[in-house]
Amino acid sequence: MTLSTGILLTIALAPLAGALLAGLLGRQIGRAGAHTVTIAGVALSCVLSFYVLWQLVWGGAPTYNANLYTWFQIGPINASVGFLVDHLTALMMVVVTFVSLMVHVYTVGYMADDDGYQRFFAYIALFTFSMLMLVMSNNFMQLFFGWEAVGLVSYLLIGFWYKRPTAIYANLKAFLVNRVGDFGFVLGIAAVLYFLGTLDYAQAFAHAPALVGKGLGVDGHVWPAATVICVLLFIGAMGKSAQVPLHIWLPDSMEGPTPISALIHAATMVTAGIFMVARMSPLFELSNTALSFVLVIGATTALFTGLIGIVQNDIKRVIAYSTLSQLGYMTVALGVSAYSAAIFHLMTHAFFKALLFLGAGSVIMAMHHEQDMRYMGGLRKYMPITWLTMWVGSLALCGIPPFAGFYSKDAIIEAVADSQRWGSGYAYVCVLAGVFVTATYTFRLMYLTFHGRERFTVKAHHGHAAQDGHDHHEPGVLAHPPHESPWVVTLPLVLLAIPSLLVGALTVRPMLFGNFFAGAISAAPGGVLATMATRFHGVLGYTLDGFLGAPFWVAVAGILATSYVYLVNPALAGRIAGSLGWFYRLLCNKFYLDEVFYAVFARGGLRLGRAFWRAGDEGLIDGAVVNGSASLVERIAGTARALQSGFLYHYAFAMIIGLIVLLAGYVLVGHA
Amino acid sequence: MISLAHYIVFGTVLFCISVAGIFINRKNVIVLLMAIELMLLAVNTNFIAFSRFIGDPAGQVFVFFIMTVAAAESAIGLAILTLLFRNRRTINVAELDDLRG
Amino acid sequence: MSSWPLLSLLVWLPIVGALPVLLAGARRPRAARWIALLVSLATFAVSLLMLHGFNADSGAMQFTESHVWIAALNAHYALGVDGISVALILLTTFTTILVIVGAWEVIQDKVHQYMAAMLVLEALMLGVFCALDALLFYVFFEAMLIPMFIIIGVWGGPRRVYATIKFFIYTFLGSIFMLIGLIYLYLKAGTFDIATLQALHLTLPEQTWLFFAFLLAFAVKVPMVPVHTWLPDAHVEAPTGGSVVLAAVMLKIGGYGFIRFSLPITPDAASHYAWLVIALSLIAVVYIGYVALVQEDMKKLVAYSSIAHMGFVTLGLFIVFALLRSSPDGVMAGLGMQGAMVQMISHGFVSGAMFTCIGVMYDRLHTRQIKDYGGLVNVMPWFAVFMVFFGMANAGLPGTSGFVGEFMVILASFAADPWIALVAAFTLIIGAAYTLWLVKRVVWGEVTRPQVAAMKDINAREAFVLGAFALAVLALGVWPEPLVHLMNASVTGLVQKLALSKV
Amino acid sequence: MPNFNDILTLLPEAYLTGAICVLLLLDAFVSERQRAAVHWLTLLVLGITALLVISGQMQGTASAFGGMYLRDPLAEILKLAAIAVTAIVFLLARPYIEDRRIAFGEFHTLTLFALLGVMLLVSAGSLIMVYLGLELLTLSSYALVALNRDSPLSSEAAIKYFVLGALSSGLLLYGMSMIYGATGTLDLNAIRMMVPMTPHHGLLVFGLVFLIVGIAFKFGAAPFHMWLPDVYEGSPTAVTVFIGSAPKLAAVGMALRLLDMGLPELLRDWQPMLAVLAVLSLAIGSLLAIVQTSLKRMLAYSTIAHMGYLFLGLSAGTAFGNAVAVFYAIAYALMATAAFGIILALSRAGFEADQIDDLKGLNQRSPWFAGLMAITMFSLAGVPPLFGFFAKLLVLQAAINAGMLWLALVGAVFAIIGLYYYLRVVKVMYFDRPDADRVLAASSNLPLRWVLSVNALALLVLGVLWGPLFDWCLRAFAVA
Repeated sequence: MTLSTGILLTIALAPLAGALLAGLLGRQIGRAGAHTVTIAGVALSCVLSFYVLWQLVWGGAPTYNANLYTWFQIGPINASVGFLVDHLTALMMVVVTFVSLMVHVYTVGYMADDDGYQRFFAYIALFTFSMLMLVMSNNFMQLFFGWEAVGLVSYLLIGFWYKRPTAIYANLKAFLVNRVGDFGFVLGIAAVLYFLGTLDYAQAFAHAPALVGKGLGVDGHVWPAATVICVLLFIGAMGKSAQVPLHIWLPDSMEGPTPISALIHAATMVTAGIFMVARMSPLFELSNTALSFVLVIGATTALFTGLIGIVQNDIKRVIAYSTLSQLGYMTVALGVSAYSAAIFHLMTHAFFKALLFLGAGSVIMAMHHEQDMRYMGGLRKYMPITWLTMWVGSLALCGIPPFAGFYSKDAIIEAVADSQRWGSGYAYVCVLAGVFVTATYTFRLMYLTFHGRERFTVKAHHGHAAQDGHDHHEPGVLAHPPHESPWVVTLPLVLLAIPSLLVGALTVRPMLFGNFFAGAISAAPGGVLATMATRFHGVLGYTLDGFLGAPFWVAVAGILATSYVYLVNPALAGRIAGSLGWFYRLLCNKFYLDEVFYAVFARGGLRLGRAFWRAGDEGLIDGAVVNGSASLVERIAGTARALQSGFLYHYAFAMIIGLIVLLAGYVLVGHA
Repeated sequence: MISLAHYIVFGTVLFCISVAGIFINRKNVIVLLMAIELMLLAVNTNFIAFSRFIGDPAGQVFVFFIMTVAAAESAIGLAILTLLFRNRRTINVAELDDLRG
Repeated sequence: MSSWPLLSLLVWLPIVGALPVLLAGARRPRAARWIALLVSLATFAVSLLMLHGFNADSGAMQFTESHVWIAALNAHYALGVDGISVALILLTTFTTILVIVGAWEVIQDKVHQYMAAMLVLEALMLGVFCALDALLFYVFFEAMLIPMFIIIGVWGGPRRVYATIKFFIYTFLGSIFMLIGLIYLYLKAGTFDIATLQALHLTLPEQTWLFFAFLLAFAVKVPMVPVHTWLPDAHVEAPTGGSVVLAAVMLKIGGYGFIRFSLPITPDAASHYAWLVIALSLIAVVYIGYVALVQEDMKKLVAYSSIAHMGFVTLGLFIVFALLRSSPDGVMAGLGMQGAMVQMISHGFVSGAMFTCIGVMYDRLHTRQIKDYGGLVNVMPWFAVFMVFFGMANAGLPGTSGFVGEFMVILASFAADPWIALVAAFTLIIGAAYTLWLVKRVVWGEVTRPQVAAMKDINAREAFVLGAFALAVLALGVWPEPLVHLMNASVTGLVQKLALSKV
Repeated sequence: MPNFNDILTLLPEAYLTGAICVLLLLDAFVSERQRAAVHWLTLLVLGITALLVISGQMQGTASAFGGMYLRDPLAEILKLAAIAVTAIVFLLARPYIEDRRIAFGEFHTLTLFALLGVMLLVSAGSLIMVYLGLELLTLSSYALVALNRDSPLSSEAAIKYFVLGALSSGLLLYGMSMIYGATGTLDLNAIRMMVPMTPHHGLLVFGLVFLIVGIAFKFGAAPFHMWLPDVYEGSPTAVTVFIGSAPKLAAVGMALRLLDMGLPELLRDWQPMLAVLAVLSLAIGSLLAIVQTSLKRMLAYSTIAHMGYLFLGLSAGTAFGNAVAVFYAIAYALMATAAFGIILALSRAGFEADQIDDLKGLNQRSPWFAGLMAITMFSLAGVPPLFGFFAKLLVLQAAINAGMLWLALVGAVFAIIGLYYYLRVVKVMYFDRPDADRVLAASSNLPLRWVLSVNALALLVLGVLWGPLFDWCLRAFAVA
């Protein structure tokens, strides 16, 4: 059996149709109409995606690779829109559509009392379409299409509450920082076309070996072609997947509604970079330099963004920083050529991180859009489902066996340990320390939110109707006590908790050590995963080994420490913070990266622009040259005018002078 | 014996005097008219001298024409002069500068 | 090939149509509007007819007509089109309709003169794209200034006189030297026929000064740094329609001139001094990008962004030589030139739309200062949709036409020299920065000023104009192949011409 | 011995002379009311003269009175152009003359005498004829300038014109005497024969310089231009129209007769002189025009600049260049009549619309005349597709063709400067609001409106169809 173009098209276009309906006819079809059409669309493509995955994995369908239509054709250069659907793609499609569907359903409850209801559904459906185009693409051009399209939707969604100054600042920032990544990405695509002469994946990978020996002479020494391509492409990934130092946009993106944070800024869009690198594995395999670069960047991200997460008080920001950290883990996996591990972690992370975000959203709803954990606490008795599901997510995040996160994360750490690549030592330290950090901020979040004493008060008389907006009330004061969210919210939590619990154990064998990604991902023979595969004896053994591994005990250490601080002796936290003040401040200010970037690029750019404008355009060109010459002419004319004195004898004199000059000229020059 | 050169030099001298008269004189328009007459005389001298020494009468015929035209010219000149005086009550060249710039 | 003179019809229809519009007089503005609209629609129909009859597989001139014009100078009234001109002609006729609709109630004073001027302007621009005779080309090229001069001067803003005279003299300055170059060529070739001039053999010194004569003319028109300063002033003062035509079509005539004159007539000098043009183009992308960033007047901002975008056109055109050196098969060169052409067409739509948007705002609030706006999305949601969309197009987002040309040019220039591509790609950042910052300050946010709160959303007419632009932008962005195919044969032909030296 | 054929050859001039005398008598006897009759009669005379010129030329080139008078295509073109211009002038000037009570008959007869001078000058075959034609033209011009008896400005202009004119003709004569001395003949063809074999080459070129001065003065080329602005401004506009147009044709004829016909051998001597004069005229004309506030004066300076362009063609010294010079002179004459015609059309008794600001908001008041003026200005500025552009194109081409690329470039530069002051007029008409106190009203005189419209629109039409006219000019020099 083979994959049918019709089905694939439907998968991609169904969400788009929903988006267009909800967006353009929003007022006509109303709220119910809007969420019905979009959910229907996404659900359809979700089901079909599962079907496609089934066809590929169990149905033994061959990889689908075909162009739909030619985008432009110049000589041999062809840019088309088409699909490449193999196991990797199918997996991504399933993850994307499933999480997206969950988020759609969840949104029905979360955005219930928002004016932009239809707009919101239109956006997220549009996002699903864009993301699908990205992952299903069979060429670089379309990849960039999806790449930018998801960026656009993310821009729109971060600024969804466009009245908030912070929101419209955050979305501009997000777009521009991503553009810095795209800057490298486009150059990477250009390099691909230059060295490989094609934009099509299959052809490019086929020609990939030809890269060896080619190079780019840059002032003196020659860069290997593969390195150039891969580094440039990875810069794109750094933007999209928020790797240091281009990570600064992601925390701010939490200005968007929580479902978005779950869908775009945790589960799917931010993993596009990871997906892209895995997709390009045939190219990356050719350049150790590039992979080391990837490795170091990833490791740095994994550890340091995690550290920041420890000191955050906004529940969403904690999860955001944990996302950054986890993305770092995936990147590290890529860096040691454990692409499958990266994708594996991408999948598990998608589930439990979406779960955490949606859970946080549910908490936020209960707290009347209060996001500061310092005003929470003891919520578990108000909202048990949320509490339980979030625990599942947290344990998965910490990589506690047998939760899903354990398999993926542990594999990554092990891979790093085995890797001989330059920088793997540094990376190993980072990821291991990262485990401690992860455990710390995760449990801190859970304790502050659900355990300990309640740090909020309920004032019923407090005019609820008066609150037009959500977040104008004084902190820690609720109009009425928190309560569990409606089923549309809790259902997705439950549905996401299940995979967070199980998916790892179920799929670790085929994905990591099997040949699930055969053909899609090519790691050089003798790669780390291969060696790990030799040690692999069944899921159960693997799981039990986990309890003996270093990462587990590091995590436990973190857990114990956190538990002591936040459950037994809450005062300690403040003292620790005080004792290493400079470090604390450093973390609170996110290593001052935002400030530096803002000063240098934003304000510096403006100052530069003003300088150019005043000095260059207005001063030099217009002032000096253009108007200058004009006024010069005027002045000359003014003086010349005096010659026309009006006196006859001057006129006569002028004539005589002219005569004499001509005569003199004749006498001097002579008649040649 | 007076050679052609003498005549030419004489003519040239006359010519220069008249030219000088035109742009050195700052007083009276009448003097300008006289200077112009003088200039025509210089030209006539040249023509007659040349025609005499070349032995071609055409030059002298030209002179007659020039003299006739000169007469008409000064007639018009004087007419304009009177007009000027009637309009401005002066024929002082130094005051004729309403048109300038 | 139609036997009857389709192109003459195309060129003269608007001029003839302008007469009844003028005769309608100041008394009957409605008549003037309707006649003008009908004429522009008819012209558009004719251009579609031309497109229908055009054979895109041949790079040759088609629909050619030629009649002796001035026997003494062996100058001909010769018209003809290839793929490149067809594309630009369609752009012109399409934009004119929208301009006329856009001016419908906006222009209240001397409507008949405005509409007539627009039609005459259209005719002259079409003439430029059709002319196969250098003298004829020059006549159209220059005559075009007169109606634009009037349009800016009569219906323009407060500093319109300075702006319009600056515009006229600037452009005249450029073209007069081109005229001398043309005369020189005529004396060598004995004809003004462009094809013959392109085949003419010229020594390198000759080519060099001719090249600079042409460069001056077209660089002013495009405009390239540093002869661009007329554009912001002209745009700021011009009425919306004027700005739209100026940005959408007039600037393209500069690029068209490069393609018709500079490149083929003086290929060796062009390749010799390509580095100069490329450098200027890159300066345009970066320097002008920064200048645009700090503009407080919306029209000035978009005007500067036009300069930056046209930088890609010149870059794409002159990168060709380096590409021909590196890969003689000319594939990459073709890509670069195609990119330049697509960029021209796309910029026509996008900048036209941007100026229309600004016009829509200006008609309501009568200010172009960014600080006077803010939070438009609250009061004008539909307008906000268009504004954001065109903003994204201006920032070169894939899926909009703005992306295609830049993408092609960057791809091509990387093959020539990665550093060029590096600088060029900087537009992704700076372009997004100034456009989206504008959008942020104008569209998003709370409504702060009461005047803004009172603004009405776009009416049907404005929706039509913006919608038409949006469709064009989207269509071109999602499926550029038809356009590329239309121009491919001509572009390939030109690239092959450039491959061989003349000296 | 002069025979009857000579008279026949001379018929147009002879007829015109007779007609003028008749008109003089008529004017003396007719009453105020029958003026119109004289006016139309004058136009009739012009028509007949034109016919005579054409019919005469049909019998081919000829010469009369021992080569003193020539009938050739060049003379024909210039005469017909001059006649046409004069007719235009009469039609444009009439209301103006009548409003201001300027002596009606004198205006017509003097103008006709001037025309006669032009005709004699352009067909002169000998230095004597050149001088006589020139004097006939200038003497009547002096009188014309002074025609407005009560205007101090007119009389001042007249006296300046007179003195300087007399000076220049004195210089011209002096030059002629030198030529005569060097070649021993007054006949231009004979002079051409003699030039190579004369021993007194120095004397010859010495005289040449004086001739050039005389020619330059007639053109109003710098630095012999000083009279021109004052005379244009001072004389009644009706007269300015004439002085601004027809004499330029005469000047071209004179220059071609003297330089091209008489002294072609000295091309290498007079070409640089003309080039220098051209540059000076371009510079002074363009620059000083910028700072003028009086429209008449501005046009005067623009005339100087245009004469600079004309010299570009003349200095080429080729047949093509000469044809171009003639073409340019005709083109300029047409543009001048149109430009001054607008002033006439807008002037009324007691109000001269001769300041640039007088045109403020003309487009509101009378769009038609504003349009005509705009066409004229753009044509003067040399913007295609108008007549003036092609004239410029041709002179530039002639200059480049003669290997004077630098001169063409200078011309180009000053074209840009020139553009500015023409644009200023358009700006005033279209972009400025009209002043309340100055109420502009276009004259209601129908002939004037029609002639003016035809004249201005001709600049547009000829801009497209100037080929035949130029071919005609080329044929006059036996090329093409």
